Amino acid sequence: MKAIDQSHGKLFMDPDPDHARKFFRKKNRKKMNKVMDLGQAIETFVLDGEYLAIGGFGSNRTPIAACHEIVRQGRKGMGFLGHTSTHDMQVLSAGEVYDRIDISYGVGLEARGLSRCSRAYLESGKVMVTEWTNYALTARLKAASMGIPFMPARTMLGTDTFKKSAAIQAICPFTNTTLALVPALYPDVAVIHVHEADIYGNARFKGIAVADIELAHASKRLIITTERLIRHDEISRDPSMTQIPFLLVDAVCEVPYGAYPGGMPGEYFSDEDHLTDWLDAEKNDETFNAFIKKEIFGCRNHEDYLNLHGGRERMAALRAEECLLHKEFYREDV
Amino acid sequence: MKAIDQSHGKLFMDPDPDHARKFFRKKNRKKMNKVMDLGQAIETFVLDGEYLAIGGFGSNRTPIAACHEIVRQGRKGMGFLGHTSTHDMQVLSAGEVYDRIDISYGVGLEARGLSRCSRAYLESGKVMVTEWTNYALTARLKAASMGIPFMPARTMLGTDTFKKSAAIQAICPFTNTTLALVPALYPDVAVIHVHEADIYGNARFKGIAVADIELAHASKRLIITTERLIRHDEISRDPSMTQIPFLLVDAVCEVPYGAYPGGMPGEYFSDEDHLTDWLDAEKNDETFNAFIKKEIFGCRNHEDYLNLHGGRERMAALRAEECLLHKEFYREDV
Amino acid sequence: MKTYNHMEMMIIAAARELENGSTAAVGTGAPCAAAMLAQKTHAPDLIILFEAGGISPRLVDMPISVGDSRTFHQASKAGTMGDVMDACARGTVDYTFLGGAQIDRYGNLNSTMIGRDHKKPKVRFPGSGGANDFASLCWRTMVMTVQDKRRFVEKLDFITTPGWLDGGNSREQSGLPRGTGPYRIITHMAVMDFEPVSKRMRVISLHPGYSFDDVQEECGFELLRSEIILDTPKPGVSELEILRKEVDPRGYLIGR
Amino acid sequence: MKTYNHMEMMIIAAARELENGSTAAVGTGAPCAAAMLAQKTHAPDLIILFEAGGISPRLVDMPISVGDSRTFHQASKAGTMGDVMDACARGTVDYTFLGGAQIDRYGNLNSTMIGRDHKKPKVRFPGSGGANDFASLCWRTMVMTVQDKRRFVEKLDFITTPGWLDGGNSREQSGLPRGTGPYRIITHMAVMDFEPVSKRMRVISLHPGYSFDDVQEECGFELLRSEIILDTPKPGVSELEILRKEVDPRGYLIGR
Repeated sequence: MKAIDQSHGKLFMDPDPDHARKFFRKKNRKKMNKVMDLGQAIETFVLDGEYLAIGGFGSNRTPIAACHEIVRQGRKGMGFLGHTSTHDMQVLSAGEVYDRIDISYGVGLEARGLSRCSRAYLESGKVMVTEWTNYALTARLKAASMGIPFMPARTMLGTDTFKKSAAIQAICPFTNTTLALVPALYPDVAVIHVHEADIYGNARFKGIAVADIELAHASKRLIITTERLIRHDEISRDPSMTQIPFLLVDAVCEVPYGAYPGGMPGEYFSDEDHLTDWLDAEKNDETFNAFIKKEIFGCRNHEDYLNLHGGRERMAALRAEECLLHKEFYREDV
Repeated sequence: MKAIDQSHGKLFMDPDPDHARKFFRKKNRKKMNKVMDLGQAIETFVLDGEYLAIGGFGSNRTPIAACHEIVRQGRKGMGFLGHTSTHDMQVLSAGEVYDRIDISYGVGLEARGLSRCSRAYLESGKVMVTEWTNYALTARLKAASMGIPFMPARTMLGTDTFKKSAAIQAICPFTNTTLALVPALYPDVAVIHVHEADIYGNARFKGIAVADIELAHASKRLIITTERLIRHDEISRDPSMTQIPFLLVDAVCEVPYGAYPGGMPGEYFSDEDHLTDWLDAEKNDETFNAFIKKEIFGCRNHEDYLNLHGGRERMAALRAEECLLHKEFYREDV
Repeated sequence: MKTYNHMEMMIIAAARELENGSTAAVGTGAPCAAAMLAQKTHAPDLIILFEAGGISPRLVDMPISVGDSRTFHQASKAGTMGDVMDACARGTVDYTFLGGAQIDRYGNLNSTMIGRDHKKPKVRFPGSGGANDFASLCWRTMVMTVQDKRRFVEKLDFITTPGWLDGGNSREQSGLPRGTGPYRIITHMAVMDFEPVSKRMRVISLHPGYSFDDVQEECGFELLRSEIILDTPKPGVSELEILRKEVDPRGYLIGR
Repeated sequence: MKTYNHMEMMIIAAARELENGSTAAVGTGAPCAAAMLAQKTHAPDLIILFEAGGISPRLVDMPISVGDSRTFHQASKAGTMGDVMDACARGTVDYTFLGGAQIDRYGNLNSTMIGRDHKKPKVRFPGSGGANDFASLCWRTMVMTVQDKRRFVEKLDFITTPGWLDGGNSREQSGLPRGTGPYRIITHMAVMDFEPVSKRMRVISLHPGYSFDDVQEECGFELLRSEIILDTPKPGVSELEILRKEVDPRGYLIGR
C-alpha cells in the first residue's frame, strides 16, 4: 500500500497494533472490585504528558466531574482528543491541561456560542493542533478497537482538513477508489460517564452511544464514572444491555450528577444558565480566573460544586426538565 | 496500495462502494407498513441467481422458517454466505438453492455432527467455494456497512484459507504491518430473525448479536422475521434498544417459533431430537428425499411444520427447557 | 413592509427544498428548524438524522446540541456516531444542511480558522465536526447562511469542508463518492445552485425585495445567473405560523 | 487398570494449562469442558469468551453450540462476534483451544478438506469457522486431539489455521501478530510444545501408561524430545469427580 498523498499534520500516537498488543497482554483483566474515589482514580490513571480522551458528546453524558478533578490535580502536558469536545474542552483549556490536540470540533459549545478561553488557548500557539473530522476520529478509535493499524474512509479528501491531518491517501487495490486511511488511535486513558455500572466495571447507558464503545475498547486505561452503582446480578440477568464489559475497565467511580452542568439522557437536562455563566465569565481574564478559582479550585469535589449551584433543589429542577421533555416515558396516552 | 500477495478464490460480489451507493440512493426508506406474509416476502425479495445471507449463528436465532420457504419456492442458482451456517445450510443444501458459497464454517452442526447432505453437495463439484474465516466475513460485512471497499485484518495470513479466499495482502503505510485486506460484501438479500419488531421494521433481539447488525446494514434488501410484532411506541419509548432501524428493512413477517428447530434466546431451546432426525435421515438418499418431501414440501407454511412436530405442546416443552436454564431470569434467589 | 425577517425567509426557503420521504442529516440551529418546518408542512415523512446517533426522532423541541435528549426523543434508534456516518457513507442519506464562516464560489466551506498560519491562527473556529463527513458522503449538500461579502469570499483561509473543490470535475477526481456535491446555497436574499460544467455558484431564485445586484453586492466573487431566475414565493401565512408557533416558539433563532 | 478414560485425561491435562485470571476463547466440546473444569478447580477467575459474542458467562451446563443461550448465561456481556474477535486482535485474549482433522509438526491445522482438488474435495469439513482467527490473534494456541497417526501427518492437505507455518521465524514473517503461536498440543497420551528455534513439535510430558515410543507410533512425523520429559500427574480424585459430576454429568464427551 503506497501513499499517494501525505498530510502534514503531526501524528501524536503510535498506531502500531503490535505495540498496543504488548500493553494489552499485561493489562489486568481480573473481575475484581474496582470501585474507588474519583480523586484516586484520576491520580492513579491520568498522568502528566499522556494522552487523554473524554467520552460523551459535547455537553451530553460527558464526565465533567472528572474534568474538574483533572484540572484540580494540575495535570499538564497532556495530549487531548477533541472529538466534539465542548464544555469539557472549556474546562481542560482553563487548566491548560493539554498542549497538543487531535481536533474535529472544539472551541464551540454548539448553539450556545464559542468559548473564549478554549479559543484563545488554541490561538496562543501553545497547542499543537492536528485536524480531523468527527467520523475520522470515530474511525481511528474503531481501528484501534479492532487491533488494526488504520481504517479506510471516504472523508476529508480534497480539503485542508486532510492536509492538516495525519491521514494518508491511497488507492484501493480492489476498486481503485481513492481513500483516506486514518491511523489507529489508542488513547492512554479515557473517562466515560454512564448511567449504571457494577463494581467490576460492567457498564451501561441510555440514549445515543456517540463513539464511546469504540473509545472504551481503544483506550489503554479506562475510568468509568457512573450515576449509580448497581449489583452485578443486574448486569448478568440481562447481559445484552452491557455496553462496556469489565475487562476494559480500570476504575469505577460513583459520581451522581457527574455530567453536570451537562445533561444525562433520561436523568437530568443541562444547566443552561450555568453554562451561560461560564461563557460570560470568559469575557474578561480577571473575572474568569476568579470564576475558575471558585468553581474548580474552591471545591473539594463534585458534591461541593453541585452545592455551589443549588444542590438538591437545582438538580431536582433539572431532572424535571429532562423528564417533562420525555413525558412519554411515563405516560402511555400521549 | 499495492497487492503484495493475491489469493486465488473467486470474488462473487462487487465490493465497489460507489456501485452500492447507487442502489442505496434509490432504495425506499419510507417509514411505512411493511408487514407481509413470509411467502410473499420471499417471493418478492429473494430472487433466483442473487446472493443470499442468513442471520443468526448456527442453530441460534436463525430464520429457519424462511429457509424452508426459500426451498419450498424452489429458488436456484443463488450465491450464499456460509458464515457459520449449520442447520440453515443443511436446509438450503437439500434444496440445492445455491451454486456458489463464501464459507467460513458450514457442513457441520457443531457438536451435533456433520450434515451428509451439505457435505456431499460441496464435494459434488456443483458448488463454487471461496474460503474465509468467521472474522473475515464479519469484517467484509462491516466494510460494506461502512461504505468502504475493504477492511484490513490480521487473520488468514500464511494459510491456504488465505490462498482460497479473495483477499489481498498489503503492507500498512503507517506501520509496515502485513495485512489481509478483505473486500466489502453487500449481499443482495438477507433474512434476520428477531424477538420483536414493529410494522416499520424497527427490530430488536436479546442475547448475542453475532454479525447481524453488520449484516442488516450491508444487505441491499432485508427481510425481518419476528417472534412477535410490537407497537411502534414500544420502540420509540426506548430507542436505545433498537438494533435494526426501519430504514434498512423491506419486509416484516411475524413468524412465531421462526427459528425452530433451532433455538431462540430466552424463548425456546433448540429441538435436539428433531435436529438428530435430520442428521439421521441424511444417511440414505431415498430416506432423505422422503424426509424433505414431508418436512418441507408437505408443509404449506411454518405452522404446518410446527404442528408436524408436536405443535403447541412441543413448543411449550422447548420454552420450559430454555427458561429452566435461565431460571435466574425469573428468580432472584439463585 | 415585510411581515417576516431574514432568518424566517431563510428557514422557509430551505425547508421547501426537502423532499418528503427523503433522509436528511442536520445539525442544530437553522438547519434543524428547516427540517422541523418541512416535517410539519409538505414533508411529514422526512427522516432526520443527527450525527451523534439520533435516528428518526420526533422533534418536539429545538435541540441545543446535536447530542441532547431531544435528538433521539421517540426516535427509531438511539445509535452511535458511526451508525449515522456509516448511513451517509453507504449512500442512504439524501440531504445535509451546513453552515460555515466562509464559503467560496464552488461551495467549499471554512469553519476552521481565519489567518495564514495554522499553527497560530488569527481566529480559531470549531473545525469540521461532522460537516466535512456529511458534505463528503451525503448526496446533496445544502448550505444556509446570511448573504454577506465577508462570508462569500474569493478564497477561503482554510477548506474545512468540500464543495466542488476547484470546480469542473475536480471533486470526482479527488475520490469523494460519485454523484455527491453541493446542491443549494440558501441565504436571506436568494437561492443559488451550481452551473453543471464549471460548478460555479449561480443565482436561481431571488427572495421578495432583492435583485441579482443586491446579492452580487454581498458576494466577494462573481456570481453566475441562471437562464431563468425565479422569484422565491414569499413565506406563506401557514409556513410562518408553524415556524413561529411550533418550530421556534421561544424565538431562539427567529428572535421573536 | 485405569480409573479414567482418554477423554477425561485429555480434558484434565488441558484444564491444568489454563492460568487463573487469564482469558480464553473456546469452542464447544472438549475445549469448553477443559475451561469449565479449570474454573471449578484452580482457575475460578478464568474469563471465557465464545466467538459468537458471549463474554464471561457463568457456565452451568455444556453448550451444544458456541452461540446457544448457555454461552452468555449470566455473562458480563452478550455482544457480537466482532466484539470477541476484536478482543483477540487487540491482544487481550491469552489462550485459545482448538481441534482439527489434521495437524502437522509445526502445529498447523486442517479442518477444511481432504484431497488435492479444492474444487472437488474427497472429504469436505466445516472450514475455519473462528479457528484461523483465534490461532492468528490469541497469544497462545492450544490444541486438543486424540493421538492418532491419521491426524498427526507429515503434510496437511490444506492449512486452514496457522501454527508455526514452515517453522523457524516464518510465522512472524507472515505478518501474524508478534508473539503469538501454538503453545501446547494435548492428546490422550502426552503434552507437546514446540522447540523454540525450529518450532518443531516436541514431547514435554507423558500421561501415565504411555512411553515416548507410543506417542511416536501414533504420529506421522518425527517428534522431538524435551530435555526432561515429565510424567503427567494422573487425574486427581477431585478433578475426576468435578469433571464427571459438574462439568459433563450427562457424559456427552466423557461418555459415562
